[in-house]
Amino acid sequence: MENINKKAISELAELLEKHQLKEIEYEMSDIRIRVVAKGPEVIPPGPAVLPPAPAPIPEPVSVVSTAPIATKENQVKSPMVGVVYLSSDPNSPNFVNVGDMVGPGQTLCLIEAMKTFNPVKAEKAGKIKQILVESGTPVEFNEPLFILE
Amino acid sequence: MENINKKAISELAELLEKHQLKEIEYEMSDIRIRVVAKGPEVIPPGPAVLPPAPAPIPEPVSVVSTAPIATKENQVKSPMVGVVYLSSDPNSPNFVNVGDMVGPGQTLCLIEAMKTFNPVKAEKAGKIKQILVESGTPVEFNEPLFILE
Amino acid sequence: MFEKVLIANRGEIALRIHRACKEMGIKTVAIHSTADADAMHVRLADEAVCVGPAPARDSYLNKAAIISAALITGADAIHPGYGFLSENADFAEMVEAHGLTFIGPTPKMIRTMGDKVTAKATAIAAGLPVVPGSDGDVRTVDAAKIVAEKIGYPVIIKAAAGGGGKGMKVANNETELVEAFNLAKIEAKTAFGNDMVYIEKYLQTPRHIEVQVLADNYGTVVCLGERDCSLQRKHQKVLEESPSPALNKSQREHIMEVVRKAMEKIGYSNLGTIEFLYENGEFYFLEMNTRLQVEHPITEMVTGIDIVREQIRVASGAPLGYTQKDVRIEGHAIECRINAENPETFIPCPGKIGCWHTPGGLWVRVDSAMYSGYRVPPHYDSMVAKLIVFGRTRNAALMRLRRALEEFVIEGVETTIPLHQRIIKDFDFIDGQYNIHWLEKFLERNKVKS
Amino acid sequence: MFEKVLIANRGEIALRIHRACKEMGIKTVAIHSTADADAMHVRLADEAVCVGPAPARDSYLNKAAIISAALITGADAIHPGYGFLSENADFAEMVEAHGLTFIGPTPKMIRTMGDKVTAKATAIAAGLPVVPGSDGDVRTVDAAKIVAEKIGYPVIIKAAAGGGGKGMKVANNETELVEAFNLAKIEAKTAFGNDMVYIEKYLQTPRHIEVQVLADNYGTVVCLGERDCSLQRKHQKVLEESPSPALNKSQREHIMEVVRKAMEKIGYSNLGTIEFLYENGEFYFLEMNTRLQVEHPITEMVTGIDIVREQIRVASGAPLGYTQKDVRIEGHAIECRINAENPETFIPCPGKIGCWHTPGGLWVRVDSAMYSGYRVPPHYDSMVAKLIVFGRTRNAALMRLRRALEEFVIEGVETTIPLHQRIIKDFDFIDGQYNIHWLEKFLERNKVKS
Repeated sequence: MENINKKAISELAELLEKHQLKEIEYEMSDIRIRVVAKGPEVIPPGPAVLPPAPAPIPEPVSVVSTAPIATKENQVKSPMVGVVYLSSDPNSPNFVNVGDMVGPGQTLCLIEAMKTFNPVKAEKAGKIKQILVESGTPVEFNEPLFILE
Repeated sequence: MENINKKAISELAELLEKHQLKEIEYEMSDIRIRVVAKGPEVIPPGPAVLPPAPAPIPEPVSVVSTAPIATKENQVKSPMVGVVYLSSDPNSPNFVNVGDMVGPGQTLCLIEAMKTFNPVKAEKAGKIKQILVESGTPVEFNEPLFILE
Repeated sequence: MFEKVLIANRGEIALRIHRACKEMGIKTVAIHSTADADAMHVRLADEAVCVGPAPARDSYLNKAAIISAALITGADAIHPGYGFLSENADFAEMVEAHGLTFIGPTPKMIRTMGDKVTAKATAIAAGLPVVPGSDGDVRTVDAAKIVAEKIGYPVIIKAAAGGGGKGMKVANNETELVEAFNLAKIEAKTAFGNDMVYIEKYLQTPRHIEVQVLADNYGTVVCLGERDCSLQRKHQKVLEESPSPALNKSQREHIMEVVRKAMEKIGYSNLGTIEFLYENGEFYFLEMNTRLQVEHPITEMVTGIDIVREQIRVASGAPLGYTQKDVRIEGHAIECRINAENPETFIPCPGKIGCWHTPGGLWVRVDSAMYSGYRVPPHYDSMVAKLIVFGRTRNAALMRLRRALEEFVIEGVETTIPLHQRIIKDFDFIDGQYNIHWLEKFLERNKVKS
Repeated sequence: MFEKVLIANRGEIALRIHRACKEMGIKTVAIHSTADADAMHVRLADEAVCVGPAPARDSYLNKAAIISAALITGADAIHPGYGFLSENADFAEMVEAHGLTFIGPTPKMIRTMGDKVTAKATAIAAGLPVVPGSDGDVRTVDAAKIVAEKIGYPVIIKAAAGGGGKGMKVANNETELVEAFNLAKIEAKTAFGNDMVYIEKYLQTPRHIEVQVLADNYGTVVCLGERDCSLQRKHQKVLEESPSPALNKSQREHIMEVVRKAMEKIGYSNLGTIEFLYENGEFYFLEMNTRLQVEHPITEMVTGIDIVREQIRVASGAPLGYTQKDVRIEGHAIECRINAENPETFIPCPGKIGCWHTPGGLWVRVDSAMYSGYRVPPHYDSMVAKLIVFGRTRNAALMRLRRALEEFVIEGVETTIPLHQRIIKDFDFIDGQYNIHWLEKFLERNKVKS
């Protein structure tokens, strides 16, 4: 076995403290490190012994990332299942483009569901930072459409 | 099995203390180490419902501990399945009694198995601290019979 | 045959339908609420679409969202499962209007059988035995008195649009009738927005026995035997068995033939269940469920017929390919509904499943969407598993059930496993001597004891 | 009937026997080594006795300790399962000498069938077809040459006391024969302490087809159809199915009747399996297993007979109560042996099971003693589960197997699930076109590809 990668653990531990996390699990092709903060024990109301078993299909592991995570408040999500359209028809310009400033009530896109077109409007003012969907593609309920800032 | 990589465990334990962690788990291609901080044991409230069956309850987690290990060395265990007899016949006195000093090779009891009587002898000198079985009762392999001190 | 089926349901039945589809080479689309993103039916399906927030009315009952999900995923057909939209004729019509197949009977049939009054009239016309009662709805107290006098007390007043015990009142004599009639009308109005009520003879210790039917689109109908679902608590079935310990072979064959002919007569297609009350050797039509039922597995075990597969097959237009004489009912099957509830108080206990270990071995079947670490959401019903056992005889099935319940381990939430263990130890149950009131009395008895 | 049965085994088969006992109202005694204190069979049994340390020779093969365990717990009978002491005639005799019942055939029958030479002679006398070969052992190279000339090359030389491929050599001509004969004698001497060898015609692409028999102590014998166990790797069965895709109805009925009559003739009692090689429409007796087999569940699924229950019942002196004409073979069953091994290299992978989630639903059976958090000990064999599916047709069973394998979740150890998934996708396998060499070639092909 190679030497313990102390630097990695220290870094993870620092990250743990810095980010006030409870645990970090770090896994790569041939290495996996998991550090857990000591913090006060939260007593679950369940049975005395909880099995260490993960779910049948492991959920995607949340990874500590340096990339700024979009906060949920900035996302505009689809209010329904349907097909999203960024413009009123293929020959028209998009309702909004990246960089546009939008105001409350302004139409951002349309969702076609059951042969009706439903406008999705901005709830508050902001600047379009990112458009997450392509025109004409299906979206599900709660699917992020835009990021505002 | 190869030697225990004590250095790795020590390093992990030091890191654990240094960073005030609760546990570190470290895994590589052919080795996986998990160290857990000793911390005060919080006893969770008992389960609301005890499973009706002898449940597949997860094994107790092995913890790296400096505490003296349970006194297994002092136990004399049954070398076979059978019925234990503390004396050679019901009218004779016991081979040994609590408080007796015994020497290596001294007969402590008999185990009857397949109609033969097999003496169980002391492996080393000591004092009989406790007799854990009653004469005439069945014992299984490895069942503690006496505690020496 | 369909290429892709959207499963408009959740939990174990969504998984059951998914399994049938996979075994037929059909792709599956799961729908789910935001609360069910981690659910087993979502994890296993080929595609999944979130159709709304946690409350069922906005997700699993959201017709437009579900049909949109089918359209955007290119599904050919929608299987509604049980509950939710499974008996919603408007939904079935919408599905068809969008060029998709609704896996169930026609919207018209759903509508006819969904209304108690038209259902009863249809049953009578088709030759099914019914409880003596009023001809349709009863509008006045005086009319009610005349009907009650004719059929004899006790009588029960029921809401025409009702279900689930709401708007139901029993009267043992004329004095009670007046109050019961008025109360029933008020409750019916409140619960269903419709104060139409009707009157029936009240059966005192009936069993609940239901007959499973399966029909193709070409007039071939088969009856797949009966299920005894008399063990109920607050009108919820708890444990079911097939065959019923109350029927002998000739009674069974008789009612199956009556039902089969009735279904032929009304032109029923796809899967359905005729529920009867059974007392003193007589069957009385209760209602028809125009959908797959929770307890269908016990029928699968005794007939060897994969009911969900057959349902999908006939919905796609395939002929049944066999007739009543090819159906063989053998052995005995019992199903226990295991709910995440306190087994004494029946208070639901949603929460995180700790260890989940199901019993295995010969003729033990578990239908469940649970897994270790899954969090049972509080928004939906509390059933976490169906444990189904088969045996060559009823006693063999009971012995197997006993050992299987002992092997079942569910940690983290309370379940009704201990209730089932108590029930199957009871001599009345062992002897098959029970009716629809038995379980409530059994629970009362056990409460007094403890 | 027995009051209490000691189960002299571990793992899934100990659990299988425990289940049969509990379903018959019989108490169970588990035995275990120190390594198995947490094993499922120990947890579920009514009583458990530790009989020795981890190595099997000191625990599960420790005759005296096991009999002592039966005596101190007051068991009436011992079920040996498969492997370990199940075909040890001395053990069976010891069990009987202590006034207990050995759940299996008589010690004499075990001894006769345990020796390849006497087994073959017995088979011939009973009318079972055998591979042409030497009359008993062959002592000199010259004698070997005469035999080989008579039956025709290729021939195979086998150790009389052997098994597991040791002491077996193939010769394609006289030159090869001389070397093969001498090598086989040396290997036989080394492996079994006995250099007696015999010679047989070497079949080139046979299938392994075995016939299940069940007999009571009063001369009634029934045949429960056949199992095709041709998918083997290093003489270990990997996947079995019943019926064999290679036989038609008349071939099946013919071999069943031949076997049934042979068992009647030799006075066989309890459970047994006659293994045949099958090539070009001919059966050749290979050996008889005088015990329950790993793959018995597929026979249970197609016959509807609980084999372990029947085995216990006849051992207790009960008559079978039915005859061959009552046995009905219907549908198709497949079993996958799931081992804790790397699915490419087959290196065993003992360790701690993380999540253990078994597939459920219609006609899916899992026989396993694993659970989440269990540590697979390194001392014993690597099989962690048997997945058995049933279908009305072979194709239905295959489709069900495919979806069940997809649902099976075993974390923490590598398993052969991916191997089974590859096998059942292969067109040869789907067509039923395989023999005892097929799997090794399939593995070789796949290795080359990757």
